[in-house]
Amino acid sequence: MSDDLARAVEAMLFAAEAPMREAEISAHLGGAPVAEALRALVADYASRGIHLVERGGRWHFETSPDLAHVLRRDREEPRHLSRAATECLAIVAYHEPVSRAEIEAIRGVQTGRGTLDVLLEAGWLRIAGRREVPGRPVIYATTPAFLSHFGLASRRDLPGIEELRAAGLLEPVDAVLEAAMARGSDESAGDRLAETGQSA
Amino acid sequence: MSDDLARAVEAMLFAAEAPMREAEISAHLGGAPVAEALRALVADYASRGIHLVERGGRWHFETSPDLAHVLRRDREEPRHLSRAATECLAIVAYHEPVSRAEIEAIRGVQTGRGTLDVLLEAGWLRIAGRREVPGRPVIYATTPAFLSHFGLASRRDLPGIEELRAAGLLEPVDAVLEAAMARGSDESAGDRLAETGQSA
Amino acid sequence: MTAAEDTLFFAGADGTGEAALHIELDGWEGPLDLLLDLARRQKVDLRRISILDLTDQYCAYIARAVALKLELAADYLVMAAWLAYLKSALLLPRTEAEEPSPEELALRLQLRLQRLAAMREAGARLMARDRLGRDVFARGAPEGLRVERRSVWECDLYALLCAYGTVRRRGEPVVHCVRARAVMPLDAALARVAKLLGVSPGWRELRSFLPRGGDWAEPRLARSALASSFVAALELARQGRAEIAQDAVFGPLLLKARAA
Repeated sequence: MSDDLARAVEAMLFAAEAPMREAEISAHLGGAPVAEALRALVADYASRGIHLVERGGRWHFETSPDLAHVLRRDREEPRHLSRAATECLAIVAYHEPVSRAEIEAIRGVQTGRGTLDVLLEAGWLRIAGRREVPGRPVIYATTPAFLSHFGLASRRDLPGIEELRAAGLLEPVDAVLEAAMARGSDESAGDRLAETGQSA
Repeated sequence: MSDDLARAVEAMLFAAEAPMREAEISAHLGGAPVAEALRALVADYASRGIHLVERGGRWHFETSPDLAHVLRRDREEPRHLSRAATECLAIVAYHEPVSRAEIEAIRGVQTGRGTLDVLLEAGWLRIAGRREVPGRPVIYATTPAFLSHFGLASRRDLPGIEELRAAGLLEPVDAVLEAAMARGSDESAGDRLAETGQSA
Repeated sequence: MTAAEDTLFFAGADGTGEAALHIELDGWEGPLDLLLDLARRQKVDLRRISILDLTDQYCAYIARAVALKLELAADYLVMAAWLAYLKSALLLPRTEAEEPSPEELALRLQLRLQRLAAMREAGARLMARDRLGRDVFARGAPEGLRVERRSVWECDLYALLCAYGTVRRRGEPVVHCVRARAVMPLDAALARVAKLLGVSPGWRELRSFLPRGGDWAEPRLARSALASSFVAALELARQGRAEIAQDAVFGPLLLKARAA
């Protein structure tokens, strides 16, 4: 392109901080008529990644609408699920469908709205309707994405209460800890007890 | 132009708020190699009112320099740099990294703290660490913003830097002096002294 | 340089000379700056400049400034003195082993002027370039690129089951069972020791007062009996009903009823 006027219009619209009226552009260029230059530029840019457009009588450059996606970049950030959210998820998985009030009753702690939102956003919970009781609370259930993330064929694969107990997951923390400690320091604990016996 | 990658690069650089490294551009486009697209765009825009330029490894669009007179109107002139600041900037740019003492040795005058501050604040200089000599003085270097402000692709483009280097004018006086004295009284030195003698 | 020249050789040409000189001195950033200006006036390559001429010009300039009673910064005067010394050294016959030689000093000054001139030139060329924001312009209103962060939540089945276990445990009513531990209460020990003391005339070891057999064989109970009996013995001694003796450290504690 060698048309100096069009080049000047092009540079001006590029550097402008706001869209410009044709008259403003012309005034900046000593009153030269710029309609022709604008038309030429629109044609020049028609197939590029940038378009020259007129909106409400003002001209500006903008990126081509079909490229909106390249101007936005998604970045995935792995984050650990909070303990509260993990507990809520577990409760829904074992008791679904449940309302928030029921989750709170089981957890024994208030559950922030944000906690359930995180699980909905993660795609692991869904809203499964409303419970037909006074207040019609929303009830939650797990999703197929939940099953596949945790490697479960169905909810029936979740270990039952007895299995959890057998795995030590239901024992009070103290008891589990003590057992672990005793196992961990067998011989030294034995020594210590023998000693105590003697000194008595 | 129908190359989708070039269109995407074009739109991205157009929309970006700051110059972008080739690697950043590529990352936004899912890691696609963009060197070819950048080259094509530079060529596309070479004769337009906007140019695609590389400054210190970062790419951005800017208006063509020959249109300065059209665009400069009613824009504020960027703050006028004092002579001291201009000299400091030149010394850092041509000698970087340098300490304040080294700047002062060349200028033959103390450099007020404010002079360097102005350049640091303008974003043209940065503190580039400390020189590992007694006193560990802070050393200064230029920034990518310096290169883009002065339209330099890299420090190699500093005006006359090759000639200055060839003439030994970027070396400390002591180093050059030693070499000159070692050569003894070659003809030029002889001439000079003869001249000096005459003029006395 | 013409403007500087005018002011330098003002010689009262336009009656404003004094003020001009004063302003001009403010304008020079130190002696080196002034020297460079004077050197430029020689209109020769800095490499061919005459140090002697330069010295004369500088000293003349400073002398004039002093005559006008302008305040001169000390470093201008120091430079003047140094240049006068340099000139004398260059003109006088060489003295032996003078370090550094006057030629070296002259060369050093010349090199410094070259470097300053080079940087001044470079600065001017830099400032004359097409500058962003003055001659060339970046996009006025960029849309900006957005990076949207999306959280990918991490949790595994084990963590899920542990969490459920925690919830269930929390839900269970907490029952604290405090098992009564078999001990010998102090009252019982007191009664027992007092009774046994009453029926035995001489010294007896504390341990012989302890009950034996049956439940008392259990170590923890035996220990409790020993501790309580010891405290009982101390109490009886305090009341003046018993005497306690121990012959050696950690030796057996002996107990005897005290004649009332």
